[in-house]
This record gives sequence, structure tokens and C-alpha cells, in this order.
Amino acid sequence: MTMTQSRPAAAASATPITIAGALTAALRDAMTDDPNVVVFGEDVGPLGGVFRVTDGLSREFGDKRIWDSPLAEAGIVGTAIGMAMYGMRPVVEMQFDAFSYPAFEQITSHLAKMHNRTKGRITLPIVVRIPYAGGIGGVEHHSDSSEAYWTHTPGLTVVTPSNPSDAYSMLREAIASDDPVIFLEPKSRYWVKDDVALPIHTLPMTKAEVLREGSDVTLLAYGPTVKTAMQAAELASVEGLSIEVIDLRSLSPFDDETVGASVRKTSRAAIIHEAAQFGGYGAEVAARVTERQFFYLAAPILRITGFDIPFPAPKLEEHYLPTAERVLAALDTWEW
Amino acid sequence: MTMTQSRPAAAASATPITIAGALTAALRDAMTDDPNVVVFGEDVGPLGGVFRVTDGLSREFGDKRIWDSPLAEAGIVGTAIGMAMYGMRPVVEMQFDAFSYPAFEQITSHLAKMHNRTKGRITLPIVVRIPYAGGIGGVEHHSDSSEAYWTHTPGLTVVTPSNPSDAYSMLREAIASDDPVIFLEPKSRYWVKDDVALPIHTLPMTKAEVLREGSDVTLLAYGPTVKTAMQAAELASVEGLSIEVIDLRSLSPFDDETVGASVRKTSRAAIIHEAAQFGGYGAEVAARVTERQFFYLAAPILRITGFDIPFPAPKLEEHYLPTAERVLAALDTWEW
Amino acid sequence: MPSVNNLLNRLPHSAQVLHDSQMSDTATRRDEPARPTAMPIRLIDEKGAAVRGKRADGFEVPADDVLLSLYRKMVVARRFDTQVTALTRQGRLATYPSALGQEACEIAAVSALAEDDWLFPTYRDTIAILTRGVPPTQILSFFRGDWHAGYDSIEQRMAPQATPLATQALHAVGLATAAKLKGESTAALAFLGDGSTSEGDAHEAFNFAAVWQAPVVFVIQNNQYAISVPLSRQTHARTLADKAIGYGMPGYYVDGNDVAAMYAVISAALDRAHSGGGPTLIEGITYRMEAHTNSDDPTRYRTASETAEWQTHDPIDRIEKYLTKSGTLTPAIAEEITGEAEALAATTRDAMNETPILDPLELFDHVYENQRPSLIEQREFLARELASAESGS
Amino acid sequence: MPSVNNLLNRLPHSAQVLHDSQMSDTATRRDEPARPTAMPIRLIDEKGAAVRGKRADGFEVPADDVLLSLYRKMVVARRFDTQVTALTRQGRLATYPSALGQEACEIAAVSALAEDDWLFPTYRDTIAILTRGVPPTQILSFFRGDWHAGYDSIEQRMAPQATPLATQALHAVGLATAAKLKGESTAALAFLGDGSTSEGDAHEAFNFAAVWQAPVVFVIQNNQYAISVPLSRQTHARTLADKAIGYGMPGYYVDGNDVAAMYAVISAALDRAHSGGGPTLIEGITYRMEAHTNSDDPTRYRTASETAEWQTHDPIDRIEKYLTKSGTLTPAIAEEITGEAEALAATTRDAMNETPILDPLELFDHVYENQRPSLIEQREFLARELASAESGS
Ligand SMILES: Cc1ncc(C[n+]2csc(CCOP(=O)(O)OP(=O)(O)O)c2C)c(N)n1
Ligand SMILES: Cc1ncc(C[n+]2csc(CCOP(=O)(O)OP(=O)(O)O)c2C)c(N)n1
Ligand SMILES: [Mg+2]
Ligand SMILES: [Mg+2]
Repeated sequence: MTMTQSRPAAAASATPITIAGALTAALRDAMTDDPNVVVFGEDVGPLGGVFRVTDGLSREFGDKRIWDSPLAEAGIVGTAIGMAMYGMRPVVEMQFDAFSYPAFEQITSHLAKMHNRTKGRITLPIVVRIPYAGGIGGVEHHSDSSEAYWTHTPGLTVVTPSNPSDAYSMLREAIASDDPVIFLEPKSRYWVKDDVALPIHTLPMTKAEVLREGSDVTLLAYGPTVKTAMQAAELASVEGLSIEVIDLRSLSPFDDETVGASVRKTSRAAIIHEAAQFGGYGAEVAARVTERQFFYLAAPILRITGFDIPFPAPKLEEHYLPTAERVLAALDTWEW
Repeated sequence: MTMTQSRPAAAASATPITIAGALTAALRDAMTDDPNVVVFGEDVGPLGGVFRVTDGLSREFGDKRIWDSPLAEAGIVGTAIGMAMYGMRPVVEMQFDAFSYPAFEQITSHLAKMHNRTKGRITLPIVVRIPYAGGIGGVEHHSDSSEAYWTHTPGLTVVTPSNPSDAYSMLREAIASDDPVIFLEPKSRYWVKDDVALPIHTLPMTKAEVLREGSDVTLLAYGPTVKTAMQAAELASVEGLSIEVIDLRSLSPFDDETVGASVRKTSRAAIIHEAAQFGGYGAEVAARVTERQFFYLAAPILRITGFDIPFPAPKLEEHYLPTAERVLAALDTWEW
Repeated sequence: MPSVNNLLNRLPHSAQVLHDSQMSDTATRRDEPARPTAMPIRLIDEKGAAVRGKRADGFEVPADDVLLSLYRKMVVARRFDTQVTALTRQGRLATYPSALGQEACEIAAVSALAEDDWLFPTYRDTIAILTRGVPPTQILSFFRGDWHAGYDSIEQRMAPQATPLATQALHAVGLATAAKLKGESTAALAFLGDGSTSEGDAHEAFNFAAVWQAPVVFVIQNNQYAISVPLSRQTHARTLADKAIGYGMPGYYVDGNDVAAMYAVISAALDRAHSGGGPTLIEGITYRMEAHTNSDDPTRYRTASETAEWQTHDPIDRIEKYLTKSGTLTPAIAEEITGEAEALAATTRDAMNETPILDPLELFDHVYENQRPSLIEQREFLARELASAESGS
Repeated sequence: MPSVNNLLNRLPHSAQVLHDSQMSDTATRRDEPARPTAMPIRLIDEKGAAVRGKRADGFEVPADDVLLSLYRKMVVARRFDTQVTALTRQGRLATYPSALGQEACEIAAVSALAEDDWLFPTYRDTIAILTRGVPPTQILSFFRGDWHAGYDSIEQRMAPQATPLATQALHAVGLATAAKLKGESTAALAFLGDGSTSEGDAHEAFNFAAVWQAPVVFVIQNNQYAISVPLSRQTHARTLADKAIGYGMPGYYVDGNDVAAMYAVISAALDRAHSGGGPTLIEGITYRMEAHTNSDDPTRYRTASETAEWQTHDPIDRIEKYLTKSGTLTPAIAEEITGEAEALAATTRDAMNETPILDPLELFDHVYENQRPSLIEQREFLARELASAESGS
């Protein structure tokens, strides 16, 4: 994956590291720096999580800092809220996207609202880590993209890294934040490697990043679809189309500034995500960018997304997931 | 409220009836016609529900047809699913919008998906009635507008009536549908009266309805904001602005045809809802209408919505809820 | 520092149970947590007489000075409660869920708390919050509709009143666990209604508390109804306290209109919590004398005679009789208490007759700790709208 | 027609309990539902000997022909299970959660069902579905990744295998209640794992079932782990069966590797359900011998010696010994059973070696019963894309 110019060139000590590994490192460093950081959830202890993101931490920090909770997601988020009220900074894991749904009431009615209802007297510095999206051949309920549920909920900050450097930097920042953060981890990208020297500070987690500059089209992507966007840009360049790729990184807040500047330059934009299109995150992106840049737009903003169907069974997911080819075909539907 | 031309003039036997009353009548008639229709939830029995929508039904039908369940929303939806698998047609009530959140997993992972996962072998003819939105001075968690959560979930049908005739007709149709329906009842409008002769058949519940014709602007509204749109249209007409008002009625599916035709005519549109703007239902409306009608649009589609904050406490809700004045002020921001 | 997962008194792993088929039936019974008694624990009966023997389950009537203090708080709290109900009927408040008749549970619980302990109240438990020292205006701003939470939760060590049922029980478990992890003796007490025990969150809270041996006390105020729904539609169990058995924690079934019994049982549970003994589940049998809230109509679901019958079990009556008999409650003291109660009622009336000055722009100021540009924009939008409305009028 | 709310055997309203302080401690005890025994109920021990007396809790060893049929199904199911695990290792299936070691629970439950009864299985319970007569291809299409559910749920009276934990228990309660409301004797049986009992949905299911007196049987297969998490991190209760007490329903603590005991206890529970006796909670103590799924690594959380120890409690071994001793299981029959098992394994291998032909366009055909225009559009989009890929290649 082409790294942005703004990211520092790998230092001497840079080593190949995966997103999963970078997340582990971020957790380790945060736990080392602050004794109030605790980690719990299903199987995060000795097993190291089903994706091994907490691998080794249980041995290193012991079960007062990281432990397996009972199997109940509302319980996990609900008790994290109580802990945060007493000064801790819990990082909890929902094992798969769809298994965050039992915690929906705790997240929307409490996690998101406590700061507001107490006029900031109670802060909830909690990170809810959710491996999300498809591409790993998971059976039903293991490939949902739930971001639109969270981004529509005022009080939550929702971010998603697409590469190891951001995975580290953004998770550190999320843990350090006094606002609750829904931290979406693109599970199909856990094993992507980059050469990175840790610790690394990338852009603030609330900022979008221009990963590739271009002049004809702005492609907006996040998490698992950043790679798709980069591939599409590469393919398009062969045909002489210059595509700017922006990794949104932060879904809530949305970085209007960075995206606006790009769209004013290119006058055409498309957003790519895996979730169903209807009421998906792309709707907000298309609506708000159109509102703000209407008179710069030469064409409607395209949404290249999953279909409005439940996520398919493993053997059919390839037909559901947006591909670079589908992106290019979509761009072709514009009148140029 | 001005009724549409397409709705039959009140028949001889028309009597004043509220939305709540029309819903009660629809439940009564559906229960009378089909012994498989059962009603349960919190306080729907002898009390008749906190909004009295099930008033009298318990006495009339007895506790094999309508009863108070234990206080647990996942339990209510989950058992309704099992009942539907055995041939019943449960109509369940979530007492207030935010109290549907404990049922989120049952709704998104099962209610919405069962038909698809079994290739239609299992149908779930279930109606989940949810009184929603604000305007009644409710304390926190009693005024949420949760529609965007449901409309983003493939497999659900989401409808909302704005007047007594539709309340009756759409609830009958929802109960008769073999698809699960989220039936959103605008709680601030429960006591609005119209002269109606029941039973009444209005438009199919999946169709939008042009409530007022106009040529300059299309105002899209649903549930509680239909009244706001009509008021705004009335006020605007004084200033010579001709506003077409469409009551969406069906949020999922979206009636592209009716809305498209209107927007192609007016070339300007705005959507009004109470829910927070970011990722709200209006985002989908703005995005899809722009996609389809981009070259007909003279200006970006406006979203006149709640702010991106938790629903305010009773004394402050007036500042949050979209008003006709706010709608008119928004239309003024367009370059004409 | 104790470990959250260092489980005390674990039973032999069920595998081991399986291995030895020669084991006698009782061999695996350990010192089990206290099981709820057959009859609700009671220390003072309706006639104001002390109860001893099995019915007291080993608990003792608290000293007279403790009881007098409880009595005083109950009287004051009741006066406050009736005052607020009256103000609500007059339209001063948006809503008020009264605790009339439940004073024994409310006051016993809050009085048993140590200063550092946390309380997790529901909408029903306003008088407990009052009794813990929060000024009426701060409490009532929630029900008046000024803002969602009116008092300083951190300073008062009381969570905002919870509306989504049973959710607060999990917060209590989390907070208690955090205290335990930090090696502090803080305990948490969560109130729950009988209806709320049906929610999944109640179960998860009881279970997390037991597995983590969290210093938390759950006080279920079984007031017989969840709005209109009677207990018989909520559970098929003998008692709600029996649920404790399924979590391996001590459970107590208590006469919730007997403040002496509630105080004794809750105090013992808090002692256990403070000293590493884990959680306790307590059910107090009581009755909501008022409507669910002012917008409820109890004639639809219960008879006047039922309510009248419960009147004879009034929680204040019996302690009044007891203290009068013992000579602790003199007419002079009674008069003083009435005076205190009336003074509070007057303050409350005055406070609620004032119109609060609210700043709509504050709506945008607390959504996040890290304010975001879009909310600043929206704040400015509303500011302009307010300004133009001002200038327009 | 029975009424869902016509509660049988209700205890006196707690109000009444309060009234009479003269009542003796035992006066309120009614005929309580059966409480779990101290030791797991067992009818046949590891040596293949019949168990009598207290340990059998009044249950009797089923007749030899019943046991032989159970044995046959267990052997066939195990062969199937190991075959599928092997096929998964070879990459033929996306995933497979094995039930190796849990055959007694699985086969006893499914064999005890009446024809009209419904089963609500989890991902773990593939062999139960097989044993109830679903062809391997239909079952395995889920794990192969063809579609979410592969068999006809209505025809087979089995819900699709549930992945979101404990959610299916509520469906079972609803279906059983519907049958009861219709005056039919259909019962439902829901499987649950030990870990799943921690979910709120498990609680709500148990509670709704008890309050509604639904004809449902909950069978908890306590296989000691929820993926890597041992039972001690999941509950602090003596047993999971003890949870029944908190719902006022009969609870049974059973040796889950004793197919005779599981069959006897489940059959009795189903009899009760069929005749209006309400729900039952049964915990079978067992062990998952394989990894959680093929992508799990059990060495991270349990020792080889623990697994080896459980091997000595194998559920097939003991029934084999029992039937051999009794002369019912002859070498000829054993050979015949092996043949049947091998034949099934072969069929399964053959079936899974075929590449299924899937139509991607079907993705759009079952989302709704009432197809909507936007999905027809999306279907056409994919059809065009597929066509152009075809012509492009
Ligand atoms: C999750 C949730 N569901 C429903 C409600 C609506 N509701 C408010 S109070 C109430 C009854 C609560 O009964 P109980 O727990 O017994 O407490 P009580 O009001 O009797 O003190 C209900 C159903 C709610 N607040 N939260
Ligand atoms: C609601 C939910 N949360 C988490 C998961 C992920 N998950 C799948 S299986 C499993 C463990 C289940 O353990 P148990 O209930 O004991 O059943 P077993 O697998 O041992 O048969 C977990 C955590 C899930 N499927 N559903
Ligand atoms: Mg109650
Ligand atoms: Mg298990």
C-alpha cells in the first residue's frame, strides 16, 4: 500500500508490523503508561482474543489489568461505564461486529449520553473495540459493518484505522481521549504489514488523510475499503484518470475541511464502504459534501457500497464487497 | 390539517378520531378478523398501554389474545419471533423509542434476517409498534427518533403514519404483511383528530403521498414533521412561494417514484425530521434524491433536522425541534 | 491489591464432581451463601413490637438513636414526596414518580451507606437522594425538565437517576469493581424495581457482580407493580430474592416496610462488601401507594381496597409506634421533626415556584469533552436564530 | 384453550405473606418445583454399571432397546463429526464447531423429542440436526458457506442454527407459547452453552418461559468452556441448574456424559411440557474434546492432561460397556453400526467434495417477502456486472 507523503519515512528501527500487532503494541504501551487502563471482554485474556489482538498481554500484566469477563456484551459495556465513573480507562472488546448489538442500549443510552446529561461532570474515557466488516469468509453475523448505527448517535466518537501506523497511533489517542470512542478494526486487514517504527504519532485521529493526490476524482474510503480505493486509483491512472484518495479515519466527527478542499479541487467524489447503502455512512458523506460543495460538483456523489441485503454467506461475499473494478465501473456512469 | 385530495372525502358515517383511536380500531379489527393476531408488551393489557393505544382490547379479547409480558424488550421481540414461526402474527409494543434498544439484537440479527437466511421458508409477520420522537415534554430517553437505525437494516420495513386515516390503514396493512414491520407512531400527534369513517383504505403503506401540491419547492416530511411541513407551506404561500408537501409514510422502502417526480418538477427539495442530522434518515433522502435527480436540482437538498446532540430535557426541546419558521429560514439560505 | 478474577470459595470444578461417583450427596455442599428465608425478615411488626426468633433471622433491632434518625428522615422524606407530588399536579414539574409508602427501603438503604459509598438510584428514588444531602432544586431540575441530571454525581457519589430500567445495576457493579481493583473499600448500592428484574441487564449485573465478587449491594424494592403489571406477571419464582441462588450470592427476603429490618440487612451486606465479601441481593417487600407517575391511572389495574389494606402496613406508622412506646420519640421531638419537614416543604415550594433561567446554547456544550467544529456551527446557528427571534419580537 | 397468563400454582401474593406475622416459617412453602440435586444425576457410571439410589434421583435406566438406539446414533454422529472436522481441516468447509465428547447431550435431547416438537439448535449442535434426519449436504451448506441456513426449518421443525448466543432460547419460548395458545401439545427444546447463560437473553428466556408456563425445555450443555473462558469466570453459582430456582421452574443437574440420565431427565421434562406442566431447565455436565472451532487453539487455555482426564469419561464408552455386558450389543450389531457410520462418512465426504453451484443473484430474492424496486435494481446491477465479467473473460 502506498503510504502518504505526510507520514514520516520509516525510521532506522522500523520493522514489519501488522495492524493486529500495532494494536497489541498500543494496548501494551497504554497499559504501561497508565495503571488505570484496563482491558476486558470475551476471550481477551489467556487466549489473546479471537484475533489475537491482546496476545501476550494477560501474561504481561496479570488479571488485575486484563481479564476474561462473563459472556455478555451489555454487561461488558455497562460495567466499563461504572469503572470509568471511578477513574479507570477501560478498553473493551466486542468479539465481532454483530455481537455489539446486545450492548446497543448501554452504548446509545448511557455511553453516548453520560457526559451530556451530567454536563461533563462524568467523563467516560472508554474505548469499545469492534472488529468489523467482511472479507474473511465468516458465517452470518461475523461480517457486519455497524458504523452507521454509531455515527448517528450523538456523543460517540467513531474512528477506524486502515494501516498499522494509524492502528497504533489512533488507538493510543482513543485511549487517551476523555470521550467514549467506538474503535472499528477492519478485520480483513488485521494481517496487513507495514514497516513501522513504534511508537508512532500519525495525524490526529479526528482528521482525514489524503493518501494519494489526484485532480479528477476524490475517492473517499475508510477501514477495509481504503485498499480498494488505492487499487482503483492505481488502475485508473493507467487510463489517465487522476484520482485523489482520502482515508477518512474519523467517521464521527467528519473532517469537512480536508474532504471539502479535495472536492472543490476535483469536482467529483465517490464514497466506498462495505455496509449496506440505504442509510449507510455514505449517505451522510454524500449529503453533507453535496450541501457544502454543491456548486463545485460536476456530478452527483457516488456511493459504491454493499447491497441493501444482509451480509452474504462466505461463498457469496465476493459479489457483495466493493471491488476496484466496481469502483471504476461506477466512475464510468458519470457523464464526463 | 389539510387532507390530501386523493383521500376520499369523509363519508356520511365519518366521526372525529385520533391517531391513537385509529390505531386501537385497527388492532381491534385485525384481531377480530384473524385469531392469529396477538398483542403483547409492557402494560398493553388492562392499562391499555401508557398511550392508551390498546385501550379496552384486553377486556374485549381476553388474555389469550392480548396480555402484559414481563418487562424485557429483547424478550418481547424474541418470543414474538418464535410465535411467528408457529403461525401467529404478533403485534408488540416497545413502550418508548429508546426502550426498543434492549431489543436491538433481536431486531437486527433475527427479525430482519430470518426471511433471508431461510430463503423465505420462515416468514415473520410481526409488527413492532414504537411510539417515537419528541414534543411531549418527556424526560430523557422518552423522545428519541430511532428510525435511522431501523432503515439502515436490510430486511425491515419501516413506516410511519402522520394522521388518523393512515394510522388505521397502515397498521392494518402492516399486520397483514408477511414481512416484519417497524411501525413508528409519532407520539406528539397521538391526539390529533380527523373526521374519518372506519375502516378506511388509504394508499399502500409503501407509497409516499403528495399532501399539498406546489411548484417551487418539495418539502419531504414524515410522522411528526408532516404538520410542520404543512404549516411552513401555508406560511410560505402567503409570501408567494408554492410548496409541495410529501408525506413519505414509508421510510423503508423509499418511494423514489413519487419523490422523484416532485423534485423534477420543483428542482428544489428539503427533508424535515426530528432525529439528529448526522447519519439521520435525511442523509439517505438527500443522497439518493441527489443521485437520481442531480441535473434537475437547482440547489442542494436541505436537511432541516434535530441538532447532533442527545434529545434535550423538556424545557429545552422547543429549541431542538424543527419548526415551520426554521424551515422557512432554511429555504431562505438557498440562492434563488 | 485483590484480583478481580481470584475467585473465592470456588466449588470443586464440576469435572471433579463427576469423577467420584462414590461421593455422598452432601459432600459437595460447601458453606453456601445465605439463602432467602421462607418469610420476609422482620424486626418490628405493625403494632410496633420487636420481632425475635426465626423471623428475625439472626438480625437485631438497631439502637433507638439509629431508629430515631431513620424515623426522622422518613417523615421528612415523605413530606417532601407529597409536596413534590402536589407541585407536579400544579404543573410545576414535568413528571414525578412518587416513593410514598416505600420510605423504609429508601431511607434504610441510603442511611446504611458509608460516606465513600456510591448510590445508583432510579427515577423512583428521589427521596433517597434528598436524604443523602442533595438540595431539592438540584434534584428536581431533572423532573422539572431543566436538564437530565441536576446534582454533581462525583461530589455526591450518586449516579444520575436512571430511566432505562436495570441499566444502572451494571454501572454499580463496574464502579464497585474499580474500587476493588484500586484496593479501596468503596461499595456501591443499586436500587432496582421488581419489574426491572426481568430485564437482561439485571441478570448480567447480578452475574458479573458474583463472578467478580464486586462490593455491591442490590436492593430490589418490590412494590408489587411495574406501572400496571403485577409481580405475578413478572416472575414465577417464590421470591425475587431467590434469584440470588442462581448467582451464588447471598440473598435476603425482607419486609420492606420495616425500616429496622431493611437497615439491619443492608448494613450487614455493606459490611460484607467493605470487607471483601462480595455482593448481596436484597428484596424488600413494599408497596407504591401513589400512582406510577402523575400521568398514571392506577384505578385501571388495582383496587382501592388493596391500597387501603397496604395502608395498614405503613412503614412510618410502625416505627413511630415502636419509638413512642420506648419513650424515644417524645411529643417535643415529633413536633421538631414536623417542623423540619414543613420547612423543607416550604423551601421546595419556593424553589419550584421560581422559573429557572436556562441557556439553550448550553445544549451544545456538553455533548463531548472535545468539542467539534460541527457542533460549534450548530451552536452558532441556534444563537443566530435566538437573536433574530429576539430582534423580531 | 389454556391461557398464557393463567398462572398455575401461584404463591400467595407477597402482600399476604406480609400480613400474617404469626405464620410459621414453613407455612408459605408450597410444592416447590424440583431443585437441582447436590450431585449430577447419573444412571450409568463409567464402568458401565447401572446407578441406583439417591444419585439416580428417582429416574430409571431406559430399556435396552432405547439405549441401543441411542448408542447407535451416538456412534454414527461421532463418525460424522470427526469426518466433518477432517473435511474442515482440508478446507472444504469455512468452519466447524465440533461436538466431539458431547454426544450424550446431543443425541439424548434430540431422541427424546416427539415428532411435532421443535428443536432450537446452536452452531454446536450439528449432530443433533443430523440425528433428527437432515441430510448432510443440507446441514453443512451453512458451514461450507453456501447460505445461512440449509435445511427446511418448517418441515424439519428445527430452527436454523443460532450464532448470536442465547437468542434462540427466546424463539423457543415464543414458539412453545404459540403452541400452547393454539391448544396444541407441541413442545420446544432449546440448546444453550454454559457461556451463553451469561447473556441477558438467556435470563429473559428462562423468565418468560416460567411466567408463561411455556412448554419448553432448556438443555444447557456445560462443556466447561466458552471458547477459552472456563466456567469459573462465567458463574459463581454452585451449578447452572441452580438458576432454575430463581425462575420458579424445575431444575436438573445431570451427568451430561451419561446418555441414559440425559435421556431420562429430558424425556420427563418433555412429558411435563406436553401435558401443561411448564418449562424445565437442565444442565448436562460434559466436555468439548475438540477445539472451539477449527480456528481455535485450545493449548492456550487448557492442558492436555485435563482433556485426557475427560477422555476417561467418554459418553460412548460407558454405554457401550453397559450394553455389551447386558448382551444387547453383539459384535454383529457393533459391526453393522460401524458400517452405517462409515457409509455416512463416505456420503458426507462425497457431498462435500462436490462444488455447489450458487447463484449470486439469489442474494436479492429472499430479503423480503414483498420484493421492492430498489432490490430489483440492485439485482440487475449485479446481473450486468456478472454478464460483463463473463464476456470480458
Ligand atoms: C428499558 C426500559 N423499558 C421500559 C421502560 C418504561 N418504564 C418505566 S418505569 C416502568 C416500570 C418499572 O417497574 P419497576 O421496575 O417495578 O419499578 P417501579 O416503577 O415500580 O419503581 C416501565 C416499564 C423503561 N424506563 N426502560
Ligand atoms: C452475542 C454473542 N456474543 C459473542 C459471540 C461469539 N462467540 C461465539 S461462540 C462463543 C462461546 C460460547 O460458549 P458456550 O455458550 O459455552 O457454547 P460452546 O461454544 O461451548 O458450545 C462466543 C463468545 C456470539 N456468537 N454471540
Ligand atoms: Mg415496581
Ligand atoms: Mg461451552
